Amino acid sequence: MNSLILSAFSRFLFALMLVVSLYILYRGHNDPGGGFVGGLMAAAGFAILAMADGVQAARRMVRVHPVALMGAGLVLALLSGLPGLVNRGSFLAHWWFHAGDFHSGTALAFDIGVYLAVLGGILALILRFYEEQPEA
Amino acid sequence: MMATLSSLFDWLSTALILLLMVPLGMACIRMLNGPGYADRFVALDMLTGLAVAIAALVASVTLRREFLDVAFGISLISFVATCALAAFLERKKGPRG
Amino acid sequence: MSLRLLSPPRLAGMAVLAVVFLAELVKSSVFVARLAFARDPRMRSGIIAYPIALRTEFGTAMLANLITLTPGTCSLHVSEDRRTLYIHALDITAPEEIIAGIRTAFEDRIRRIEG
Amino acid sequence: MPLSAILWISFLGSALARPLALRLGQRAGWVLAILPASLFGLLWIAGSGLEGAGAIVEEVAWVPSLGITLDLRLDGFSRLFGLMITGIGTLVTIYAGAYFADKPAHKGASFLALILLFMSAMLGTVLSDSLIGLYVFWELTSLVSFLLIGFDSYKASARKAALQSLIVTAGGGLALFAGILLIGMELGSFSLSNAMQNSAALAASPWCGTIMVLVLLGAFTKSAQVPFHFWLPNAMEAPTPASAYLHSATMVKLGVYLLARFDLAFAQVPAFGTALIVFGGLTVLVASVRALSRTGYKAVLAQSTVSSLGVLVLLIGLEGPVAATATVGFMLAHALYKATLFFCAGTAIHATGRTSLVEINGLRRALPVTAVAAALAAVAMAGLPPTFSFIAKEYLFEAQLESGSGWFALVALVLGSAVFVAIAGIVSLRPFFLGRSREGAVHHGETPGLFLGPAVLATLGLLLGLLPGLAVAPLLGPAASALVGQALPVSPALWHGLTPMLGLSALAVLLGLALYLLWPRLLARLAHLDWLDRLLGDAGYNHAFEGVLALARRCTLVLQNGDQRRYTATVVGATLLVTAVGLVLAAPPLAIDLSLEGLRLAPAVVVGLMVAAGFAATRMRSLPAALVAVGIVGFGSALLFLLNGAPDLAMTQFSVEALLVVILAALLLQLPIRPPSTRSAGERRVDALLAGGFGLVTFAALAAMTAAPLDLRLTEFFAARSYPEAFGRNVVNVILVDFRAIDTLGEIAVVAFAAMAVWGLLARRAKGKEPT
Amino acid sequence: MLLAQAVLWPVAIPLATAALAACCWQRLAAQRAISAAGVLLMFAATLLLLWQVRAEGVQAVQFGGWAAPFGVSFVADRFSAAMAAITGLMAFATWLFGQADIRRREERAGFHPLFHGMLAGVNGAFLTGDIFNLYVWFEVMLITAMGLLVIGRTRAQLDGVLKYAVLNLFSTLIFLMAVALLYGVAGTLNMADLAVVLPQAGPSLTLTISALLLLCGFGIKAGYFPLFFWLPASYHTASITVAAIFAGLLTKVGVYACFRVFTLIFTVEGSGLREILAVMAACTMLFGVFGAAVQWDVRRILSFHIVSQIGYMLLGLAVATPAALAGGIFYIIHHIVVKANLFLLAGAIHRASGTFDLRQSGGLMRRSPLLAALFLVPALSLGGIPPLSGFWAKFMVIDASFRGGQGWLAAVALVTGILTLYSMTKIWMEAFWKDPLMPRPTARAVPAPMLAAIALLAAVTVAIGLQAEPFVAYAQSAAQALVDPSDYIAAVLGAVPAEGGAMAEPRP
Amino acid sequence: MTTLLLLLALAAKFLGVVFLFAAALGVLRFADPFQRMHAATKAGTLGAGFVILGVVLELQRTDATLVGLCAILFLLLTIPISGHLLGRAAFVSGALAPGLDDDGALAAEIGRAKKPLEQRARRKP
Amino acid sequence: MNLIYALAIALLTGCGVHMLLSRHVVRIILGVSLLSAAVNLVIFYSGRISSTVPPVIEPGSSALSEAAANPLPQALILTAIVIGFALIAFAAALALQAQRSIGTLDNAGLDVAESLGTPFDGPEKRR
Repeated sequence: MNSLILSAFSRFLFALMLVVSLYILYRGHNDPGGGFVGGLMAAAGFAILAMADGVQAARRMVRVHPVALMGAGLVLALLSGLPGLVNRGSFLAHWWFHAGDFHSGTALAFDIGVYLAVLGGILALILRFYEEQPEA
Repeated sequence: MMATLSSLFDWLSTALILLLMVPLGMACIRMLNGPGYADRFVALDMLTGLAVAIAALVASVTLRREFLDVAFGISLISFVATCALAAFLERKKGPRG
Repeated sequence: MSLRLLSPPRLAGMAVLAVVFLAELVKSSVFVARLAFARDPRMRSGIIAYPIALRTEFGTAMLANLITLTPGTCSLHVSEDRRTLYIHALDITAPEEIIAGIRTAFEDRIRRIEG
Repeated sequence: MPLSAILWISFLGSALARPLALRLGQRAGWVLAILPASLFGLLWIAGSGLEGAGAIVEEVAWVPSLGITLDLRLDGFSRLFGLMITGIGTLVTIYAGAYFADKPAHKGASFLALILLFMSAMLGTVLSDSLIGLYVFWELTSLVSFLLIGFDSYKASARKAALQSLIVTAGGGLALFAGILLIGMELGSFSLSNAMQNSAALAASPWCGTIMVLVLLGAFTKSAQVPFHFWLPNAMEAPTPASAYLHSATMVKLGVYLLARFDLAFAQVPAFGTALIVFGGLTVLVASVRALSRTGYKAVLAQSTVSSLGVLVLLIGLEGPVAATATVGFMLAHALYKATLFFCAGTAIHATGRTSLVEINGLRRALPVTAVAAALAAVAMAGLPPTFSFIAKEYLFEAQLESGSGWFALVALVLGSAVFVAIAGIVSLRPFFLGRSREGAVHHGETPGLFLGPAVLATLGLLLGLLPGLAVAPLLGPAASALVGQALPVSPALWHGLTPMLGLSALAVLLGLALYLLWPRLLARLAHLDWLDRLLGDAGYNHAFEGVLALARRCTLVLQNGDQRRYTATVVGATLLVTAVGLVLAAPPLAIDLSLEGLRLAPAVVVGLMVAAGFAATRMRSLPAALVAVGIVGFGSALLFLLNGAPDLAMTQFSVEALLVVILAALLLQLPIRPPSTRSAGERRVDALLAGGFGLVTFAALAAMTAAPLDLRLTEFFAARSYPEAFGRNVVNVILVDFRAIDTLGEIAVVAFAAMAVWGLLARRAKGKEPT
Repeated sequence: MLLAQAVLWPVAIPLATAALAACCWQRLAAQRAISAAGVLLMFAATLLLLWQVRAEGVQAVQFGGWAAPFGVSFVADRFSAAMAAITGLMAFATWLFGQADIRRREERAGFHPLFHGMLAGVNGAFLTGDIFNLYVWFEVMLITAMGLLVIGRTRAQLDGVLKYAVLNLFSTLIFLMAVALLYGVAGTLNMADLAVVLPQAGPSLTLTISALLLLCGFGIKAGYFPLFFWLPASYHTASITVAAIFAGLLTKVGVYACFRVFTLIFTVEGSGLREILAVMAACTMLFGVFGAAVQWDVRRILSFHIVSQIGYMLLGLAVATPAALAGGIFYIIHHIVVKANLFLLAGAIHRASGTFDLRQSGGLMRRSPLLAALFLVPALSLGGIPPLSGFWAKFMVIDASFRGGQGWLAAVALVTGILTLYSMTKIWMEAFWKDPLMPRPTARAVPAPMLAAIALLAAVTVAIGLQAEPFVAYAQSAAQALVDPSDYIAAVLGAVPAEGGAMAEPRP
Repeated sequence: MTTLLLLLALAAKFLGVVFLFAAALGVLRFADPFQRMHAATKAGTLGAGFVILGVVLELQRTDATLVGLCAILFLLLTIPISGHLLGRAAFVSGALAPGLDDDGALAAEIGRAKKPLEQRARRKP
Repeated sequence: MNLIYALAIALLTGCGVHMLLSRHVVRIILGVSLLSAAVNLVIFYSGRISSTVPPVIEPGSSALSEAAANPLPQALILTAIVIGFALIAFAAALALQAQRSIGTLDNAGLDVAESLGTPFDGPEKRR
């Protein structure tokens, strides 16, 4: 779609969605959201980019191979279970870091893994589906 | 006074949600009846606004912010679907291509 | 969207634009709503070619968006050379008025922001 | 020497046979014959101390958890069998070595290895006391005979015969297997000797009849009794040494062996004996007729083997100790002469390259030793003195007369004997002594390897007849004793005086002579009787076989017909059927909770819209329209989540719905979007019915579910622990990343793998510009 | 840690392998190395688990340290440990075979990550103790299986996998629905907990429907009659390495799930399930072998045989005595090895004769006698010829059905046996004995890794056959544990300090 | 003050619902997809915006306000673009437009299919 | 209310199955998506639909209020939604590739796989 109006806004929307997706990812543990929705949101950002400026443009924005991205996400999610295995003797027993009312820990790493895997996965899907279309 | 008022507001919000079911139904009729794909897609796009409104109203009924977050999410992501549908409509040439 | 756009006069211009835009939006919605509730919602609509005087791509897109949210108009397409904006108008009894309205309400203001 | 050692030697020897034979080349037959010969010696020594019904027993554990042993047992009967197997095995090995001398080395080597394996398997069968062990070796013989029959695998007829023999014998083996399992179940052990001693318990079992039928099936198929008599003659497709071994000595006699063993176990079941007499007699008659209507050398011999087997089965069915003696006697006699005749036939065919008796004439000069052996064997086959066969035949008639089991058996035996006489003439006089050999008809002369076997066996037949007491009594006595389970005095002699048996013998000989003289005319007459061949041949088997295959084809054609809709409809229908039947059988209480209590209008409207959209989706032909309708359903469920306190779900559902639209729109972009329906009106009705049924099941399940309150232990735990222990306020998310994080791990794995699969699937092929 | 978490590794290792392989998406050499390491490690891990279970009984771990009904548990009793170990063996054998069979194009399409993903899914399904988690692993298995099925992207594969997808998606959906119904009645998802709770809940319409839907859902996965259509429609299109591991493992996961659910959560006894299972088993055996008898493509014959053999395993469940279950378990183990090996052999036959179509192949007896000898082992084992593994499997199952008073089932099993033997001899006669109609240019020598993999599995078959005792005893004790799952339940619900006590205090 | 705010909130919500109602009515009653699109985008956006505004006023919490305003912003940002995209797509795909009098030479610029897609798809391939 | 939910879910399941029984792959995919939406609702229903309060612990409190909706089914549905999405996306890719390489998506024309080495030729035509 060579729509000037869309492509003028696509970068902006993309950046916005990426930021929002990170926000949703981060606060997922306490509010609705989380890695999955965050990943979807980010992927949607890429989808907009792909539809506005073509698949190659979106592809260039990722820099990493989308499959490798989701591989990394899976690895991260798996790794996040290891500290618990070492410390607590139980896989995926999360390890926490506390600062007053602020809690963070491997659960967040796990969620980031989810985020990356979903982002990579959906991205791969969208790139493939929109790749070979006859141009308008 | 505040209590009755707030319960009244609650009730009103519920009623408003119910009221929103009417436009929802109308949009659905348009979606199911067509007649053209463009009509269906326009109506589907209309649902975004409705969903946002319903989410917001649910937030006001339950007095929970979480639902507002949903409205926020919907407003952003449903745009992609509309884009895709428009792209479909625009690029689809004939029965095959 | 460069930092250049964030100088104080421009920000002021943008604020004015936003207010005008919101007002137009309300007007437009009321207009559509009235039509929707009208007994006979049939009307003559058509597409108007609007000559653009803006230079930047972002400005043009902004204009197009603003037009879409204003009474009875919706931008459909910007020509390849970015000189013409095609607008769908709900009611085309007076296309010149529409063009003039857009020019004064939005385009001039955007041009000012563009600098 | 433990019995297991004998088996070990045998199997190891046969395993080594092929490489050894390849290295030895021409002499392979002679060298490898050492194995069976030494086994013969070992068995002779091992059993020499046996007296009466005594036995050597060796316990070998195998699978104690299932109560299965590999116990071995050597008594007179199995010793006789073992000696026959190894003795004839020795000669067959030597003969085979010579027979394959001019063929490619690897063929001969493979054949020798198979023959030795075959021998080992048979040895195992007769030495087993465990019924399971017996079955194991039994099937092994079927299998090796399959390989032997199909040895010349380039011939379609050989393959067909091999398959036929395998189907029949292994199929019968499965029946036997079932019988054995039932015996094990009823008697609590798989021991053969235990079964033989517990005939009363067996007879009292409700499964007795079934067991009997199954055992009979197993034995009859192996021993080619009517109605399974057809496979054995076809099995002569095997190279001649194998035929000699297969037919004469042993493998087919395993069925007889089994019946003889079970004769004691079924001692208290009169139907057993009757069945044996009837089927044995029928087999004799059928095989006799068929033997006279063949012209192929081996074919005639094969049919006569079937006939002999019928005689043996009949004998086992007869009552009385003489029958036992007759059985073992005839078995030995038959083995001796039939192997000889097969060797001779093989040599003759090998020499002339012809197979029809009509075409083979006057080989006396070309193959002198063979001719003499054939003559001796023929005399034995005709049951004339002074051969051992004569003694056997006397016993045979005596057994018949003693048991007094009616005219049928008598007629069958006399007719059978008469045909033996005729065939003896046909297979030895005509080819070797009558007529004149055509010039250059003999390609290969006889070599020591080729004539040693027949010569030894024929001589043995004569020797044992002349000096019966020398070797026969110590061999046959224990064998017969073992059969009846008590010591039995056996004193065979050539001359018993003028007895009714002698009269019957004379009658049979006269009849046989007449048949022999009439044979050419008879042959011409019988050759025209197609129906007879069809009736008595393997047409029945072929029909059954083709019938089963046709049934299989039809079933497969109906079931697996390539139509996706049919598959899905069947699966859905089956699910419904299973559910319906299960509900009827289980008959659970019908506590149903259906109420409009707590009605909220907004969700109700949403739900109504969803259903409307669902119905619309099923009716829409156009795919984008259906996509929109399905989109409404997804959207509606998101709204439902929204209205029922599930913000996370609503958000996810909305997002997923949007992305689904993105992907499906891309899909639709590249497809025809208004495909014509290929469902017929009838199919639509069926589909509607299935869909309705499925909906009904769902409804029933849901309606009954809420009748009882939900146990909220898990929810309460999560509610209480989420914040204090997992530091998250959003309980759903805490469940996802902490309480049930492994689910989420699996879930993202699914997404990742789906994406990977799609990435590979939709990659462009070799266009170069694709960034991989 | 290594030992205490023995249940974890058979799933975690392949999953990590798949993830790492995905990270190196564009570097095939790295993927190969990772894959090799992953296979070996996983095999070792499954053997470790087997050893551990034999030594110390049922092993259970709780993910996240949350006590049993609240968190998700992985449990390995003797049955599941054996299944995991056999998965390890299969992975190793097919990997070995794949060294000579997998093409670069397939590797580029993601063979390695998908392969390990499937292994993770299979092992996860074997080891999980939570019914919803079982659903998740089923899905991992399904998606990777579909990905592997179309890895060559041929037209036949696309067609086959479409059918595969539709029926299996239906299967997972009704499975999920059944899980939901179970939760709605019992309020718990942990299988051990369900085993405790359900008897107290008493019978209800929902529970019965849930059980029946589970049966059908697993039945589709396992290929029961009349739910098997996807299997003969798709398996023969897959590349041989993939088809072999599918044939060995995937349907067995469905069978395993049936065994687990219908011994632990539901009982076959008295709920009408026995009759249904018995009829299903009989029809599965018969119609499967019917299909096999008429086909000409080696892979299709073998595919139909999978169905047929599933019937025997189901028979074990239908009779449901300890002996019958032991027979079923033994059968599963035997069949995985044998059927995978037969598929590998089909690949070797294809390599050596250039075709899968029996009508066109031939002459392999002369060209490759070693292959012929290797073929005989699994083929005869499948036909139940003693003393190979299949004989014991059939022995146990048929004996148990006689003793369980289901003589007619035994009869069907025996008749099926003849037809099984027939279709195996058909392959033997057409591919090995017969002379080929014409020499095919595509025929090549069979590479060593292929033969090595085949020989390995054949050796296992022979070993099980000749030394059946340890296997039989193991199957019997595994079956005993199925009949009396108190150890299983105790290991899941009782072994962990009550309600995640270790978790109560956050670490400083 | 609070009561006033609450009443204001109520008014805003009500107004929003009315706008949404009008939008849906427009989508239902207007003659062609372009006109319907006007209703959907304008009245829909405004309606949703007013409702959010009302809820923000009602909840009176900073985080809620922030989120609500963001949501309104997103709506204002995305809905015109989607309206534009849908309108243009409808035009290009040749959607039936009985209410459209004059195509203002747009067809010459981007082309317009002779028949709407649903009819083109109907033809047998 | 239970009646309405149960009825609606049952009807949706029926619609899903009906579409699943179609011969056209895309319609089957849509059917799967319909059916999985219905199954998700079954899960939701099995957790008892009774509350509108989201299962989020409010600031200041450390435990979820009694009135909140049951979080467990929600977590399960989340997993199920995602898995369903992945599977449907894969199925769509399959359909796309099948269209590209076989040229049809109607199962009446899809029999490439089962015609391999089929024993049924000549008079015994399939179907």
